[in-house]
Amino acid sequence: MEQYDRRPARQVTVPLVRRDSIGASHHVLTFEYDTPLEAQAGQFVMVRGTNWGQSPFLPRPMSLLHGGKRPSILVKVVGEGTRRLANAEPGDLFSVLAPLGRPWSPCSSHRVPILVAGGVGVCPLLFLARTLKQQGIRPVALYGGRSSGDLVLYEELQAESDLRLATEDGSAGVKGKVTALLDEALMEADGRATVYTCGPRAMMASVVAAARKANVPCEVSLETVMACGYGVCLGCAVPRFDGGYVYACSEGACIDGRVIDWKK
Amino acid sequence: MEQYDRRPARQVTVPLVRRDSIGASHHVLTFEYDTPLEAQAGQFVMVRGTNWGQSPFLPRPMSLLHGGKRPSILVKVVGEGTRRLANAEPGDLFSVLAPLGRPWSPCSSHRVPILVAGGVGVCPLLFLARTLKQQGIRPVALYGGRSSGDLVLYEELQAESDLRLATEDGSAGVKGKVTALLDEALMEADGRATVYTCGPRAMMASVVAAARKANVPCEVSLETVMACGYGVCLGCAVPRFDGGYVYACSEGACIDGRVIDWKK
Amino acid sequence: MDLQVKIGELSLSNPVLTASGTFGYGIEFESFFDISRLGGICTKGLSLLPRVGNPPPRIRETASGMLNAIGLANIGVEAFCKDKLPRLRELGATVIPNLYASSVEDFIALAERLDREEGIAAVEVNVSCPNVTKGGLAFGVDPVAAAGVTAAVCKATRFPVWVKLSPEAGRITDVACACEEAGAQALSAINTIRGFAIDTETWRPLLANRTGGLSGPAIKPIAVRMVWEICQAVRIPVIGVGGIASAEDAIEFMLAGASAVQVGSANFRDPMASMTVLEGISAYCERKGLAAKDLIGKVVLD
Amino acid sequence: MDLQVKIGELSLSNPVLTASGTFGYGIEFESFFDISRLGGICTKGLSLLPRVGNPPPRIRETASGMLNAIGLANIGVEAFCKDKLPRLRELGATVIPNLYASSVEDFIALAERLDREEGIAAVEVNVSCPNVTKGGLAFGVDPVAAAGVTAAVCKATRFPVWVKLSPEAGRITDVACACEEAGAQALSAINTIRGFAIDTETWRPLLANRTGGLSGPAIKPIAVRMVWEICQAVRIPVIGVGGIASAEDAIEFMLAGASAVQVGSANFRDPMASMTVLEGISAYCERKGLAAKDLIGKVVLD
Ligand SMILES: Cc1cc2nc3c(=O)[nH]c(=O)nc-3n(C[C@H](O)[C@H](O)[C@H](O)COP(=O)(O)OP(=O)(O)OC[C@H]3O[C@@H](n4cnc5c(N)ncnc54)[C@H](O)[C@@H]3O)c2cc1C
Ligand SMILES: Cc1cc2nc3c(=O)[nH]c(=O)nc-3n(C[C@H](O)[C@H](O)[C@H](O)COP(=O)(O)OP(=O)(O)OC[C@H]3O[C@@H](n4cnc5c(N)ncnc54)[C@H](O)[C@@H]3O)c2cc1C
Ligand SMILES: Cc1cc2nc3c(=O)[nH]c(=O)nc-3n(C[C@H](O)[C@H](O)[C@H](O)COP(=O)(O)O)c2cc1C
Ligand SMILES: Cc1cc2nc3c(=O)[nH]c(=O)nc-3n(C[C@H](O)[C@H](O)[C@H](O)COP(=O)(O)O)c2cc1C
Ligand code: FES
Ligand code: FES
Repeated sequence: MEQYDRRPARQVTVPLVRRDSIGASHHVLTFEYDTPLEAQAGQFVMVRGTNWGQSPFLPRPMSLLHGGKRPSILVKVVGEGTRRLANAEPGDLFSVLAPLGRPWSPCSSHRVPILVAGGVGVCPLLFLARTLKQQGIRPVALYGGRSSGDLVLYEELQAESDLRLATEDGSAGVKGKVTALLDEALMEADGRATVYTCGPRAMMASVVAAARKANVPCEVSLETVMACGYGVCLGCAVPRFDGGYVYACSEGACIDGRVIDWKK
Repeated sequence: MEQYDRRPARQVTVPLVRRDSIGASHHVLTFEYDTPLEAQAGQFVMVRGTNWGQSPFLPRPMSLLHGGKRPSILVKVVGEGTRRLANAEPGDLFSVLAPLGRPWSPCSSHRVPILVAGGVGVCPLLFLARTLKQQGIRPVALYGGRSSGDLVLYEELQAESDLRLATEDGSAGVKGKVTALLDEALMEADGRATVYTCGPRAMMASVVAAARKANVPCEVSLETVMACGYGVCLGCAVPRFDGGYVYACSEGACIDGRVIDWKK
Repeated sequence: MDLQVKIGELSLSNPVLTASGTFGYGIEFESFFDISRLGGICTKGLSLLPRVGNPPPRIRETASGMLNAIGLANIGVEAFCKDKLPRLRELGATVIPNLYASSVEDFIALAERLDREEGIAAVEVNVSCPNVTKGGLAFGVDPVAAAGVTAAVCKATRFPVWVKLSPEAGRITDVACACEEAGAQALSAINTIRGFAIDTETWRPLLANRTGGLSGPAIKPIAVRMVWEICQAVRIPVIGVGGIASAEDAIEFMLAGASAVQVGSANFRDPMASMTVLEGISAYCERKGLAAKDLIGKVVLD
Repeated sequence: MDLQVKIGELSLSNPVLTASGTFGYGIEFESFFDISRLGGICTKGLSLLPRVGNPPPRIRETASGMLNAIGLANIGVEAFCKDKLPRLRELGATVIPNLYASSVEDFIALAERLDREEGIAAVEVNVSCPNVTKGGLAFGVDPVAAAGVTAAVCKATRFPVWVKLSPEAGRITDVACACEEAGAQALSAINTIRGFAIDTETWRPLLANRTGGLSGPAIKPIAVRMVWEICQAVRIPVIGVGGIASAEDAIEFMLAGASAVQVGSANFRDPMASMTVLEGISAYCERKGLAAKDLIGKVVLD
């Protein structure tokens, strides 16, 4: 199962050193490590404020934008935990467990990486684009959202990729779903693509279906509720095509899209 | 029971506008009201951060240093709730229920008010000293603590009173307990004193006993655990001399010291 | 907005009540809001004679909740009828006296005394107080004893009888069914769950009574589960209580099957809590285009 | 620091264990700390055959706690013995397999299978899982059934048998006494308490299994109370579990009578949680000049 070189996760208490707020609901948080966090694209952290007291009880899973001395995450506010993260100030301390999960598989050199992002699903893909760039590969990136406001960090992604946007209201890029862009990109790649996708479940399901039709590999990054993030609570089960379950935190987050039962 | 003119308490959401930290463990918090808080010396607030989430569950009782447009409290950090109060930043919002409790009784004009404070028990007494000053009365104030660091806000109290200090380690004022100063002050007043006291239970018990011996009235401000602060949880019971209980939030906080069973 | 709900033959203007022991005798809230706006007020538990209650400390905060061992301190039924009820009537409140006794005879006497009064919507029989040495829990964990008290009170009063159930019965549905058969018009669930806390420095219990009842958001999932189970077992209305602090909490109980809810410990943290819940339910129903009663039992199980 | 405690004839290096279902098979923690430092490791519940567990969502956070309905997903006893136990032995861990079955026969088969292995300190019989349709709770709420399972397992193995009790028995002390008489060497208390949570937008249960077990700091006061009650009722050691997240929490259980404790959900929020608890107890004992066993049952009641 584990063909990649996984570094053991470390639990550290680190300060927030920067909060860059992009509108009210999106915030890039940057932490400062003593010894660099060696993480690979597609890996995530479990993060919890040391001042959260007894509630929220659990840490929150967040994809890494990059590792290093100052790793960062992008937080979208959807509930109490993300609200607390968004309200944090530089200097506040956080427990961070990282790096976690299976990273993206490498893209073989004779294939074009196509990155398909929906909303905050952009995070692990931005990390991937940065990694590919270091390898001298410039991926195609497709990024969709309801409107232009959802396309956070698109400039950062653009710097690393041939980026194409889609919005449902047409406020940026083509009007429609990001999956429409995918058919075109797959055509261009002419059977020599590898697709990487992260976003809403329905979007990922279509992406996996399109990749299957084009007969190219497709990895997805799973999002589920998680209690532990490191394989012991068994809470992050995702239905598998054969009736069993995969565990998103340990067998994922990044996993072959065909393994998942997308109808469940 | 209620001979004083009590304003109904109001529940408001107000911002913190100032936090003055006196060392690591004492913090004066000032809130900003739209319409002034009409409070009397000896009254208190129940205060809770709107961002505390589900835990700590309850608000915390805190004596008012004064009312008005910008009422303030002094918080000593002893646990989770006071720690959160101490970490608050200007702009943070708080639910405040005030004014609560029975204030100090007025001091009759032919008596000398003697204020006996221990530790953060100084708060309701500082408010009292300020009120007396407005009435042209300069009280005697006795203020004790373990060491000089415990005597927070003593300059403020000094401005309004003839202040005498006592510390157990002798680092400020006379060496010993504040109750030693009381005998002297009672002697000076020659039977025409009214004593007001707030501090640790053992201290208040001695003060009440000394006042009784000198045959002068003595009011105490009760400190107990409180859930509601306005008379409905019945959690703040304090044993009464006759076997029943008084409720610190509604029959106190300020109450005739002889009503309390100090042996319990 | 149609917020009306029915508890047996009794019609309440809305499903938001306040829980016994967390709202005093109701009059304490006069200066905070118009208490006639509440669906109903369950009073502090009343006994035949006044009770001073347990020695302090009586309360202790815990993670997302609190322990209490008040010991049913109350002014007694006589003082309630004389000093509180007339004012509650004047204010137009919907009053549900909560009754506590340590024997069936005393329960009967209490019910008979209240039966002589006007302006009472129902009585709530507390067979589930964990903080008294006699009665209380003993009735609530035994279906036969609970039914006995229920039948006796029903006979002693013309008012509808609600029974407040204990979460500590091994099978709460057995007690629920027994009370239904004995004539209860509605069931309130749940009372607090006994807990214990010890000071690790002094090694002493943090409550003088040693154990106390746990309430607050901490117990909400347990309370919702029990309400759901009871609703499947009985046909009479169930009133949900346990950890309600927001409209969403209340709606969760109603979806699970509760016909109404009681706001308890949340009143301590905010005297306006019950109004916040009421306004939230009203806004929710408006947004969804629903009447409050359309929520009852509508959890989707597939 | 003398941290040693005895659970029957078994001596543990210290009183801090990890709770079943919250520590995997132990090996997952190898990279976090030296797992031989733990007083013991209760494994994820093992069944005769592997189980895939319940459909998702399986977990949900609640106020100061969480609901889970994992459904005893596990690799089965055979794979445990083959793939996990040898490594646990190598690492020097004190291993307590946690057993789940839906019939007495299967419990016996499980115990017999483990009896063929070395490196097992005790077995913990789970008669209290709330998230499976058969077995689980049915055994745990009935003293006779619980005693039956206990006696059968005791007969099938040479290892000490611990029984993990359910908080949902009406009288947990009755079940405790029945298990003691049937031969249990120790009792673990408590398992999770069933709760229910509903999404107020979709009206669906938040867990696919509908109900789930509540754990975490929210339930700590209830767990301490039950441990205290059980300790008064039995003479065998009791192992406290429920909401422990700090050394103070653990000490509270020990003062209430627990001879050892298990750290559960707190492992999820911090894989080092059990070590933090252990180091805290050690520091506390050092400061007080006490051995860990001196804390057991020392709550001051007067
Ligand atoms: C591997 C992984 C990587 C993630 N990366 C990011 C990221 O980079 N940026 C980001 O903003 N979010 C990310 N998420 C989602 C994020 O973890 C959740 O939004 C967060 O946990 C919600 O916490 P809350 O307390 O604010 O919301 P809650 O109050 O717990 O819930 C609010 C809503 O969010 C849903 N929700 C809760 N937890 C999750 C979850 N784990 N996944 C999906 N939905 C959830 C709930 O069902 C509910 O509808 C990631 C999740 C996973 C599993
Ligand atoms: C009428 C009144 C006025 C008060 N005025 C002030 C004030 O002006 N400044 C100030 O710093 N404090 C004041 N207090 C005390 C303050 O309310 C408590 O220190 C605070 O509630 C503790 O909260 P916590 O969460 O930090 O501590 P917790 O974690 O709840 O407890 C920490 C320790 O403090 C004790 N404690 C908890 N609540 C109280 C309480 N209400 N009274 C006494 N001890 C308690 C606990 O038993 C425990 O030992 C006042 C209390 C009352 C009743
Ligand atoms: C301080 C306090 C006193 C209570 N007194 C009573 C009582 O007298 N009679 C009763 O039936 N329930 C009493 N209860 C239980 C509540 O009515 C309610 O059932 C319980 O607290 C759970 O609801 P909550 O979590 O919303 O508080 C009391 C609860 C508290 C916290
Ligand atoms: C996700 C999860 C899985 C659990 N699985 C088991 C199990 O397999 N067997 C068992 O006896 N207890 C199981 N438990 C119960 C715990 O061992 C423990 O008794 C309970 O969670 C209370 O402790 P806590 O509050 O510290 O978590 C599980 C608990 C959780 C949260
Ligand atoms: S999140 Fe705990 S096992 Fe995956
Ligand atoms: S604090 Fe609630 S009655 Fe006094």
